[in-house]
Amino acid sequence: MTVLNIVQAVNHTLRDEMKRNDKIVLLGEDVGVNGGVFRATEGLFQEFGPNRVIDTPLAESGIIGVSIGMALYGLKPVPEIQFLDFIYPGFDQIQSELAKFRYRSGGQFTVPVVIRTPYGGGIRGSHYHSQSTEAFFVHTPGLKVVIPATPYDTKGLLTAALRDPDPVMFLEPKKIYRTVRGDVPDDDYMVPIGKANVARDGEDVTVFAYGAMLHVAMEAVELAAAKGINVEVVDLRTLLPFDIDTILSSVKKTGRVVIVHEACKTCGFGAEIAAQIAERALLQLKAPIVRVAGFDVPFPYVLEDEYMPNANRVLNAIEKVHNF
Amino acid sequence: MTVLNIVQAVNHTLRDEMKRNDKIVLLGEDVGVNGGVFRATEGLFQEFGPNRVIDTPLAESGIIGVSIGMALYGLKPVPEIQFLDFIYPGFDQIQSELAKFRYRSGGQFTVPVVIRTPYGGGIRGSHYHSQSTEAFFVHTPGLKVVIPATPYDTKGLLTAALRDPDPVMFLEPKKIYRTVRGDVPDDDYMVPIGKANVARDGEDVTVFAYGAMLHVAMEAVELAAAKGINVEVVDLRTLLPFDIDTILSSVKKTGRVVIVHEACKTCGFGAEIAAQIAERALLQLKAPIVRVAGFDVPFPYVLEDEYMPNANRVLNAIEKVHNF
Amino acid sequence: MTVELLQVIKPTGEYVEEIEPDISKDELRRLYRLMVLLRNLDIRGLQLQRQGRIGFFIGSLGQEACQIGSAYALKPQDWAFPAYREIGAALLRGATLKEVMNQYFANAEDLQKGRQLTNLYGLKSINFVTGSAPIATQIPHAVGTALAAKIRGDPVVTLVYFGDGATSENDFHTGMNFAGVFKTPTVFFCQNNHWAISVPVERQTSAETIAVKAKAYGFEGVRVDGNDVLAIYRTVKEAVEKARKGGGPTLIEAVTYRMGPHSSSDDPTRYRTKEELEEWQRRDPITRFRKYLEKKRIWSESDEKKAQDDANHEIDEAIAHAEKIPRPALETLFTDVYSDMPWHLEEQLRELQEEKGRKEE
Amino acid sequence: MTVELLQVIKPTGEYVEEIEPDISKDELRRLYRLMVLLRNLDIRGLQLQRQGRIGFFIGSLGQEACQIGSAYALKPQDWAFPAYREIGAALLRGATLKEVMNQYFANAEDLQKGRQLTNLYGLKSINFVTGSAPIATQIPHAVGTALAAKIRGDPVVTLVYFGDGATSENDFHTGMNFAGVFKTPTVFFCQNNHWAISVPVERQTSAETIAVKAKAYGFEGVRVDGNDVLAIYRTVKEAVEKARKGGGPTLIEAVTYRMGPHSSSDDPTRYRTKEELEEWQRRDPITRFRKYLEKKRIWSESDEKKAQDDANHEIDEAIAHAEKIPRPALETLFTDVYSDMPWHLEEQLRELQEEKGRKEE
Ligand SMILES: Cc1ncc(C[n+]2csc(CCOP(=O)(O)OP(=O)(O)O)c2C)c(N)n1
Ligand SMILES: Cc1ncc(C[n+]2csc(CCOP(=O)(O)OP(=O)(O)O)c2C)c(N)n1
Ligand SMILES: [Mg+2]
Ligand SMILES: [Mg+2]
Repeated sequence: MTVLNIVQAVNHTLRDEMKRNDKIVLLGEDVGVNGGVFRATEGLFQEFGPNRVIDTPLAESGIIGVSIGMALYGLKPVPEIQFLDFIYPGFDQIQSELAKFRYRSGGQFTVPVVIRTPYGGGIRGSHYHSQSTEAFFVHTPGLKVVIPATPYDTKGLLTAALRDPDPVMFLEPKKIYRTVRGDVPDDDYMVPIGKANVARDGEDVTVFAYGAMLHVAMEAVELAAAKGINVEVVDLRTLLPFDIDTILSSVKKTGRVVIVHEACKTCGFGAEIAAQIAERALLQLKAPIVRVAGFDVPFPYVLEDEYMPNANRVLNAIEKVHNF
Repeated sequence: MTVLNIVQAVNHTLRDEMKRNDKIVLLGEDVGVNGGVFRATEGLFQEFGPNRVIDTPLAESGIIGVSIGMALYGLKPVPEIQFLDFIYPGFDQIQSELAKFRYRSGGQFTVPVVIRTPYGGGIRGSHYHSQSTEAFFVHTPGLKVVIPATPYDTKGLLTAALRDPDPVMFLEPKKIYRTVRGDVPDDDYMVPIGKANVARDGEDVTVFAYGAMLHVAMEAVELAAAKGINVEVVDLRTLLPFDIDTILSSVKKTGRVVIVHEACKTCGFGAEIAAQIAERALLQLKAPIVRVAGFDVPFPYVLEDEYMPNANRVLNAIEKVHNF
Repeated sequence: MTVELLQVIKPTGEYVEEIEPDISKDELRRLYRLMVLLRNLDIRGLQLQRQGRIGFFIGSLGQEACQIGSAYALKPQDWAFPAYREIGAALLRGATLKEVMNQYFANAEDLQKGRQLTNLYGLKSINFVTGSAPIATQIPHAVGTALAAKIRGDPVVTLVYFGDGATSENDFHTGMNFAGVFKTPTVFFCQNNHWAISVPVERQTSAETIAVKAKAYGFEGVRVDGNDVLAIYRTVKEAVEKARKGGGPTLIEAVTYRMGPHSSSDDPTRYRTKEELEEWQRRDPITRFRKYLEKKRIWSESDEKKAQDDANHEIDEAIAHAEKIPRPALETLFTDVYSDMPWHLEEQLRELQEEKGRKEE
Repeated sequence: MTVELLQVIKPTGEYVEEIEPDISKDELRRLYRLMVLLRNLDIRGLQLQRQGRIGFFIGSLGQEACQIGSAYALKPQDWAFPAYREIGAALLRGATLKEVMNQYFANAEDLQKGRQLTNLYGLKSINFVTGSAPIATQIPHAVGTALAAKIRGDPVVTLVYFGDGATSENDFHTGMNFAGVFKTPTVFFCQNNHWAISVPVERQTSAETIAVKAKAYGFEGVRVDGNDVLAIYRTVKEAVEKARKGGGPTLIEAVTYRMGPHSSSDDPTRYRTKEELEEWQRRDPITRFRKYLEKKRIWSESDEKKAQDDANHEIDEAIAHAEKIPRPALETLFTDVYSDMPWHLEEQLRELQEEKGRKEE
């Protein structure tokens, strides 16, 4: 057991798996000598050398496209996109190639690339260092989409991703890169992709959240507890394929649902969860489903705190569905 | 009045507006001499010359990026992306620039570009000539997203788009480019962006649809009528900002909802509609909300008919919510 | 930087002996027969589409020398990354006509499982990577595979095919740049066939040549007559050997002409003249190669007849077979999205099966 | 293709008279003072960030000559497309320090309405287009604006700023290529400051120079000493005039050095040596220009003192003002997404206002 924060958990997991699997190659902007702008790859260039940790030219399309080519050859490339906001020059490679290679080749060619990228607000990064556009990837068959919220899950999910036969978008909540710390076993373990986690048991209301928002939800839940509302919190962890069983069994229990994400509300991942519930568990619902989400505006700068869902907004939503 | 099909309606509208507004410039791959691979711009190069209708190099990022620059200067660029599937090399320009220019410049610079692009299946185009990824744009604040389903609406909505001060994604249902014909007034008129259309009045069930799927829905509704189910059909027409009032008043009336789109189900636009209803009209719901959508797979080739929602699948859904 | 066009065989069939590559008589004949097969396949493919027997067709009429000459320069361990016209390269590397025809008919035996448009073909066993429609995306893949081989110390070269239009795309730039920076063993093979659907190459770039673009990435670009199979072979082979020795990438511009329509959906009379086409028909790569073989007295009238007959016979047989095979099973709509089918696809498959069942009742 | 580095002022302050541009004494002094202002602004900006008074900072330390020399070559009707270091160019074109400082503090008077990171600045009235963080996206914009002006027959030139790292991005390729094909009046001004955060320029490209890349697009590329304000002015002016006369685009590579950190988030000691920095400090563009002015006897010790004092005073005043202004109104979170606020943003604004109200109760 070691106490680690999230970015350290990423770093340790990469190191451990790179020792185990010499096919893993890291590549990206500033990932080598500099160890990544968030230091996620710190020390790895020094330890594994320039054939395993590669500083690339400034081109996401190249980083992802070249990773796909490496994967075709049998390596396990782990590209880092410096910020999720900067993934779009490489979006064509993700949409047209990464997600469809197995299918279109009839299973002949596979490209199990793991794209790591920090996402989300909370660092005063304005428009282009803050966005949460995970829904784009969830709407893309062929990808898996994973978002950890704790150091333990970071290691477990990243290990699972690095051993997965399919392409994985591994989105890291940069807001809590350093602020959330926790015990991480030194031994090798996996948290299975596709399984949610009931982070807190409760009876009255369910809050669904993931990534940095899990902690906002937990904060809100404590405030609610003080008001006598006993809230269950489900950390979704994998967004595609999401864990419908855990979702439905919690709804069945509480009948009241709040969904939290920092991505813009309209057509965000919360919509899918709400739609699933409206399709599969309507009769269990005792109150309208409330989404607490980022507003439908480009990510702001000065007014970031107003934009981001906070415990207060989540609490309001909990009270609303509870008192309905 | 002239009877036109949809692609003709596009062509006539472009011609009319180009005569009216000399700032309109068309650009894209094969839009000039060749008149577009679907002939949407047929004759316009010959009529307006090479400064108004521009064949570009093969680069969507350039087509959209250069359009943004033209719009900054005060022109009204109308780029054509040959297929929606090929928009991704230009996705960064849409996400990072087109959608955010007004906001990030504090309203100083505006870029009212209208991106026209055919979308959707039904032409045996396989993976890359068939996709419906409108949800990506609906999840992007700063864009408007419009999809016509009839020749009349095509002219009215495209005219509105060409006069709109904001960037518009104008997605054209290529499946019905030539198969749906209808009366189109020769005079100038607009169909307002942001307003849905009740395409058929009904009491028992509401079907929400748009684009090519409107006609599939209408077909299903006739089958349902034969079984004594009176279905209301709402053609959403604008996906962002969508017309919440029309949506809710129909739900209030029928209490039973089917949503149809050919895009993949997970995190498609139907999720947003379902979520809105689960949030705002839960108590009016008499049955679970059912989505009839494309499956969560890359767009197929031989099995296209199995992939696409058809009247039979929509009818099943109507019966399911009706008999609930 | 060579900007002249390398030519081994002149349009008359005469040839420049000093640069004539060393290929055995039998091999020369084999290459010619392949070009004939490819030409006939193209003609028949378009017919099949016109007859509604296959859904779509995209051929390589006029570009046969490019395909055969380039692929012949590779070793078995090398990888080829096609765009969408490179069936000839696949056949040369060992794909069977039967496999190719199954792909045309998108039937249950098609290794692509009927999921792709005609000619978006791939075959893992010959390192021939399944293509896709989006232009230029395969270019960084070829660079990545080459980089992977280099990292592993394997003597593998990658060859990537693309058109003149593709040079305008993002991924051309990106792929070329990564190749330059990492000195990957990659051969960039641009078939400049003068057109990108209706857009002429002058509208793609105002560079003097496409070959010169390599300079922007710090490596060499060369031009070759794209209707001269021996010149192409020679040029590609040099580039492949250089790459294998650690000399890094090369860009090859093969100057050729798309003699057919862009695809079965295209009507080239809308945008180009008959005269232009006729001019290039006079430079037909197959006629030229035949003249060369005849000059060398290794090809006769009866060889020609046999080659044509064999080709057509082989094609007939492949068609007859492929047309008999049923379409892929319903389930294949959902397999291969992931290695294992996740719950939501299982559910969707079940729904579809039930619906089909209901319908058939 | 010029690949040598054009230099007017030598590091000693001596100069090549034959190519010395014709600028009046007063103007020369004004340009120098602007460079001093910019240098001080950069130092203070970073301090403000370190003190937590502004959130972020990204400066142009060492690149002052690039900014001032290039922007000075434009006419008022011309358009400038900055990346994110070009505050000097904005000041030269007429932005006030007060406006700039309001942007640093992202306050209610900021024309960007507090929505952007420090130095992502724009000012419509001077055709200085608001920048964005994604690398290279502004390049096709500059080409589009130039093409629009050309279509309209207006004598307008566009100048676009970007770094050496940006040349690897898609949009560099795309913008350059469209400019070449459409012969747009665009000047591509690449500040090759040797680094893209921690990645050295040798890792961006293996081309000999960045200037040579223009050849891939059919136009001219030139190199200039990026620490020599007069050489830059001369080079840009020539390119601008050529463009205005219909001669099409030019790529200019200004060879300079980023003397500061990439941004306030960066620690350059992790990836580059003190020696390298010191070497470039000896080529400081401001020192060099001062020596030149002194050689020409149009600058004295007391001028210098006054310039420094004035700069600091002006900066102090702008800070004092900007810091007093409150932050932008809550409503600005929702305005300017569209020309008019649609229903869903109105609703979200209302919700936020209510929640704020509740919280304040
Ligand atoms: C990204 C993208 N944009 C547009 C298209 C449509 N398209 C298909 S082929 C083609 C022209 C390609 O020209 P070129 O690269 O010269 O290859 P050729 O067809 O001549 O072999 C176009 C525009 C596409 N497939 N992908
Ligand atoms: C598309 C994109 N990818 C990555 C980044 C992160 N990033 C910001 S600046 C920078 C380096 C830019 O280098 P260069 O173009 O040389 O400009 P300089 O900072 O040296 O002026 C990087 C990688 C970004 N802003 N945009
Ligand atoms: Mg071509
Ligand atoms: Mg730089």
